Amino acid sequence: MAEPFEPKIVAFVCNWCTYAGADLAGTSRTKYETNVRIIRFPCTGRIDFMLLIKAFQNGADGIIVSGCHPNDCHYTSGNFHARRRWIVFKSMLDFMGFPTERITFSWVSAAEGKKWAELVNETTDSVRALGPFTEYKNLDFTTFNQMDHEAIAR
Amino acid sequence: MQDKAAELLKNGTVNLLIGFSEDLGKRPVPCFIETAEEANILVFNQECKNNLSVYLHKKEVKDAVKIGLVSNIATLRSVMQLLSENQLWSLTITYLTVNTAGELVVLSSAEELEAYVQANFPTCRAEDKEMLDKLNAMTRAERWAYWKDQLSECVKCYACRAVCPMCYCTVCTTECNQPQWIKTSAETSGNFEYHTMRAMHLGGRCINCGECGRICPAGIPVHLLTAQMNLEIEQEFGGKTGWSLKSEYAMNSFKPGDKENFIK
Amino acid sequence: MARIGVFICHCGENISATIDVEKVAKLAGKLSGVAYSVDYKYMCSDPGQTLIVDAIKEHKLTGIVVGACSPRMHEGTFRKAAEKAGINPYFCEMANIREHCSWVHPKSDETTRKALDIVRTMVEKVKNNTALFPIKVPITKTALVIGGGIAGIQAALDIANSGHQVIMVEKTPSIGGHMSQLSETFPTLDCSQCILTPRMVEVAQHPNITLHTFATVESVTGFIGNFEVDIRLKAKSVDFEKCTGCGSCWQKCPSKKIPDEFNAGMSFRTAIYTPFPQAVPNKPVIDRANCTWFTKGGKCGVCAKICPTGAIDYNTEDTILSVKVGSIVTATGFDIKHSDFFPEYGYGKHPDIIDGLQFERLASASGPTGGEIRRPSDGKEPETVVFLACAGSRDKAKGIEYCSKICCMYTAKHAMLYKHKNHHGKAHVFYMDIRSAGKSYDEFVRRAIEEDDVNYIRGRVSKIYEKNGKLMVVGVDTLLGAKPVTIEADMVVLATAVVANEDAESVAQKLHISYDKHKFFAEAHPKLKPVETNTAGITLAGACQSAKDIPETVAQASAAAAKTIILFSGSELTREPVVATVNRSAAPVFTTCTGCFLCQEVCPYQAIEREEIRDRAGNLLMNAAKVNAGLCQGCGTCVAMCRNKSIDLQGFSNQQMLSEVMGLLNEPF
Amino acid sequence: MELKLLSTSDIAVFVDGLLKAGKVVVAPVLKQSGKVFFKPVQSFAEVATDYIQTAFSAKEVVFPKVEELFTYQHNEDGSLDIKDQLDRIPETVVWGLRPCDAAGFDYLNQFFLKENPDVYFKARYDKTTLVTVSCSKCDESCFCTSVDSHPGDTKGSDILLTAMDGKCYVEVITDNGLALINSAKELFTSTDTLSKEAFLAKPATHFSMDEIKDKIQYAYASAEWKHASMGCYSCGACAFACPTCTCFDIQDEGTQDHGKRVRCWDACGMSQFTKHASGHNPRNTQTERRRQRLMHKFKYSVENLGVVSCVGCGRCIRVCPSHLNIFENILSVMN
Repeated sequence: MAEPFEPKIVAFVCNWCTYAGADLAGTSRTKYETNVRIIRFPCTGRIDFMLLIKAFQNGADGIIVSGCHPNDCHYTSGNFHARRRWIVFKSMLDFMGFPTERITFSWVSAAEGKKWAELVNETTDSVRALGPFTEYKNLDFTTFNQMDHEAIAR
Repeated sequence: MQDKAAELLKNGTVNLLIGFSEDLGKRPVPCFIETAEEANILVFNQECKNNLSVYLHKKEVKDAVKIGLVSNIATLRSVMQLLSENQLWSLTITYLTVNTAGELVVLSSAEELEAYVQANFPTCRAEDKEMLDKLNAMTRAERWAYWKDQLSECVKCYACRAVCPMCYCTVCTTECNQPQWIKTSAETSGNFEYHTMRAMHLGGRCINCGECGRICPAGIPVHLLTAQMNLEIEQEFGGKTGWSLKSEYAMNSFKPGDKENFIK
Repeated sequence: MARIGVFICHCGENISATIDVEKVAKLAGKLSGVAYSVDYKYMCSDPGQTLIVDAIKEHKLTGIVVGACSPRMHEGTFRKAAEKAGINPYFCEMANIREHCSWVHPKSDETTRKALDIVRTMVEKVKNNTALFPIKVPITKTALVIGGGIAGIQAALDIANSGHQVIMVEKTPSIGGHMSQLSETFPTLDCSQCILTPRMVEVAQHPNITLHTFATVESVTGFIGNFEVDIRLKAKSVDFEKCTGCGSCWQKCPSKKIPDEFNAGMSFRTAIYTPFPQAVPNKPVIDRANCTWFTKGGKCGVCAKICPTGAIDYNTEDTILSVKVGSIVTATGFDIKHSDFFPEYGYGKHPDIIDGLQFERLASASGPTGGEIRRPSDGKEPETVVFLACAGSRDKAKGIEYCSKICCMYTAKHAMLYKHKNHHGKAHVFYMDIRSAGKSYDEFVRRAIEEDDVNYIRGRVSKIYEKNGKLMVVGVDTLLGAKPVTIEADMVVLATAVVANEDAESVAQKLHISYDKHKFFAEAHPKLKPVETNTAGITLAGACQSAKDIPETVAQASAAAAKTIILFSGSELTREPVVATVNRSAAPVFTTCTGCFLCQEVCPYQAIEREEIRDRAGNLLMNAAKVNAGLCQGCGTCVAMCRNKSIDLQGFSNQQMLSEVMGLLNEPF
Repeated sequence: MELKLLSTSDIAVFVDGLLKAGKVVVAPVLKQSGKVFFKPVQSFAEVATDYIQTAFSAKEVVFPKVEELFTYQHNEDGSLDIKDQLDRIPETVVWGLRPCDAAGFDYLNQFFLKENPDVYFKARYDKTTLVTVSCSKCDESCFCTSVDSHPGDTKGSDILLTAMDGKCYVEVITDNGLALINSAKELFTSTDTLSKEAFLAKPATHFSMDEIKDKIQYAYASAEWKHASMGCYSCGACAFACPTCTCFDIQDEGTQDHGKRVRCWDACGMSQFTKHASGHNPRNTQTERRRQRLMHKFKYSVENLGVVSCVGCGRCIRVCPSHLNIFENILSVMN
């Protein structure tokens, strides 16, 4: 039997809340799935939607985007701008037929180490159930050019 | 229109007039007129679909300073949006358009322009709406297949960017190579990346002229992406693009009560 | 070519217990660009840091990645070590393999693999790091204090006493604020003016304080250390150089029926006036809206005729004074809700239903009754007085949901003052809860109840109406089983809500500071930055931020002064270089910024400015955004907003963040 | 050259036979956008027949829009693997291209192989057979007769089909073509008469190459270039649709450790094409860029390779967002 699929999950988090929340999960020794890799940003407002696309393009199966709860932003409003960006980005991807359930948006505060651990576990479970994100990878032809690829794919 | 154009060129109100003439096959071609004598080549009809405002970013046009712009309503609406984005500050523009009654209208100030555009504000074109409804009625997998098929034909000629009046960046993110955001090659994943970025950058700014879709050499309806985004944004946050001289950009503002039912 | 050093910490056993640190160090050493890789028991210890310093020197490392704990823990430590070894500290990054890996996962190959992934990601980042240098901003060591109440006075004196210049702006003709109107103060019942006026005089005489009364802030530009402020000096119509403050003018002024603001409308003043006898400066101004000379077009002129020094000048006009300051203390105070939310209480309709501030004036020795409690309608001593706490506050339905904080205490004080002055009178207090947290506060309220026999009724009042010359106060006593209570009163005092000043919004907009939905100014952080605003260099003091009593106000004012003095303690302001920058290049490109300025809106700190790029002849070539490094706090929201990546964030640049993503997902082998 | 006959009903048999034999057949396919593209097909049923011109040329078969040149992989022991996949290129038949496109292949052949042969192009070109179909229809954008060609031209083709009078005439031009025919000998009968002129489309002739070759020498300094280019948006649509445009860009995609080197189309009309790293751009205005494109087609390629690199397919006119017209431009700058 093949090994069970272990998804690659990239977490884009803000420094002040979710990163600190994940630190707290660590100091509290809260165990969670190993599939997540964290990338630290100063603020969710800094997270460019292009980075999410790049992550999927480079093999991510799932993405977590997380920052401070509304009104808790270290910079007052970065998370509000981010939220609006995500609303639009998500509906854009939906319109293009992109499986947006592979992106989990969340607020995790610096005090919510437990929530962080649960978030990672839930996301890992759901992405594991979705399976590897082959739709996107299949966009790229694996051989030398598109026509050959289409021809060989027959 | 020919007479008015000649008059404006003669009395110095306008140094350069951008309008339409016809080629040998009677197709409308953008033309650039500097003297009153040339004004007789001007035409304006239903086929004059080009959004000529895109030429306002051209260096040769900027050098002329006083510009006459033959405009359809989409052109005027894009100028509104451009003004709200602090562009065109070096130009003095006189707009020549034809209203629904078929009369020539000359607009010579931003305020006149605003009043005219608001009074004649276009709605989403029926054929676009129909396509959007069709796409939205599909299952997501069908939409994925649809766009995958369409985008596989993209050759990244960037004609959609070139004809867009809102794509006025001197260096587009697609041309950034440190870091390389968008793949240069026209692989489908890179095309997906490019078109997502384009739509995200135009959402809330696009004025739905539909030029990008009309001119795509591969026939990809790229204008539907921005049209859909605009609908979403308008529904979710309100505001209309190209409506006001003041910037009302949905993506640089927020309301504390914006929806967050998708956030865990 | 990058030569990166990787240092993997065991953290005793905290990391090595679940992660094969030797393996991580070994594999990290094979990554492209990594010139040296090692593991060690405690990297943060002295020997550990020495190991790093030596390795940087020996292997000529250009950057380091320390695989250890959270950067929130030891980033500073290792950056210092890097600096000590002679490389720019910003070439040090931390890979968090403890909090984010060893502590949350079991010992396994997978955990080790994850640790390597984390290290590799940071190696990719550090390859793209650039040398950053602390940002130095010059400072104008003069503070502006807006508002001359007790908050402004305290802040101004503290700053001035530290040796720095202070400019104080007060919109009324005298400093003193609400505190000067108060009779006695809780919980000590000492006379408000007795403790305040010496401070007012000190302000006026302080060599480091320049006082502008009858003046408002017109506009504020610039940024921390470098504000430029236009102050509108309203036309006083009196030359203060000549005026001796003799008082002849206001004694003879024929316009005598102007409600006196200082006495909360319970007496009258003249058109040329000083607000109160102890005013600072004690020189009059003409209230042009009520002066016959101005309203009737040059008729009257009595004051000019009578002035012995010829100080009256009807032709003076508002002038604008431009000043440069390094910091601004906002101490603009508060107002009380004058028109009550409860029409059923009859405030404003019946002269004997008054607010707390009016009662202060009645109880004050300098007030309209000389300190005797007499009711406004007929000047009689009221036999029964009902005090209503929470007249408007804590009532979401009526619009003010917050607690005005000072009412419980001043209502107790009012009841006491009344009882002290009218020993046979009866004082009743309707209240919702008694909030008397504070040093000696609860004791004070207990004294009112127990020693001064004030009748406290827990319940709200439904209406007040007049019957047979009495004010019928209909309420309920919730402690007696919600029994209806009706009290026949001679006077009713409403503790109306503390609200923001009417012009608070416009002041906030001039200062570019944010405010809450009640128009109180917003602090930068509710817990950790209660004095600062989001605009660096602007601090808050007193009730302009939220309802406060005097001790709290004074404490915050001193804190605001301390923040200012800290800023002024060096010749330059040094800031973390994690700020956004807009790219610039040589002509003819100049920058890729298109000058759409859509980024300006997203900046919470107004740090994005417009720059005009001109040729040598002065012709405008283009407009471009420019980030003021003095204001930018480095959130990067503008960076994600910028369509063509013209803005980038130092320390979290596009190149760095994308490299992290690529490094994370592209395993080399 | 041989002339054969193929019954129209056997066309499908022939194509499906090629497919069955394992060849890749690239043919015009009508897509949902309403445009016709060259695509690998699985049966003749997919092939579009009623169209004047495909959206893009067939040059993609030998000069793909994105072509992986090689992949690279850094190994743990420090060694480096570089692999190309030229040996995996399949035998390909391009079916149904127009004579102008075939003429384009003739130019591509000269361009890529005349000196310093391009191995990637050669590998593909050697495995490609071109089956061309003469045109019975044209539109106002077609101008092949102005550039020394015509709707029944055999230049560049291996086989030219002319389907008229219920029969399909097969002109076998090259050995390559003959080999293809021989794979299904039984379908073809011999014939020796073909008079297709009456059947062929008659596109308008706007100028002659002799005229051009003479006058283009003086065109560089013409003030008309500015007029000819003012409307140009500087997109690459014309170049990407063109059967003879060969500008390309080489990019490395991936990380330092592994990835691939790709060649992808570029266009001399794009504003960044000649931009130097310093920011200086020798062709700084669209006037200079459009002049370069047109002069290259009509003058420089004649000087360098002896052939005009415009085949009169008219695609650039059809796709141009502002309807710039190459032959009108050429006429204006020459006069």
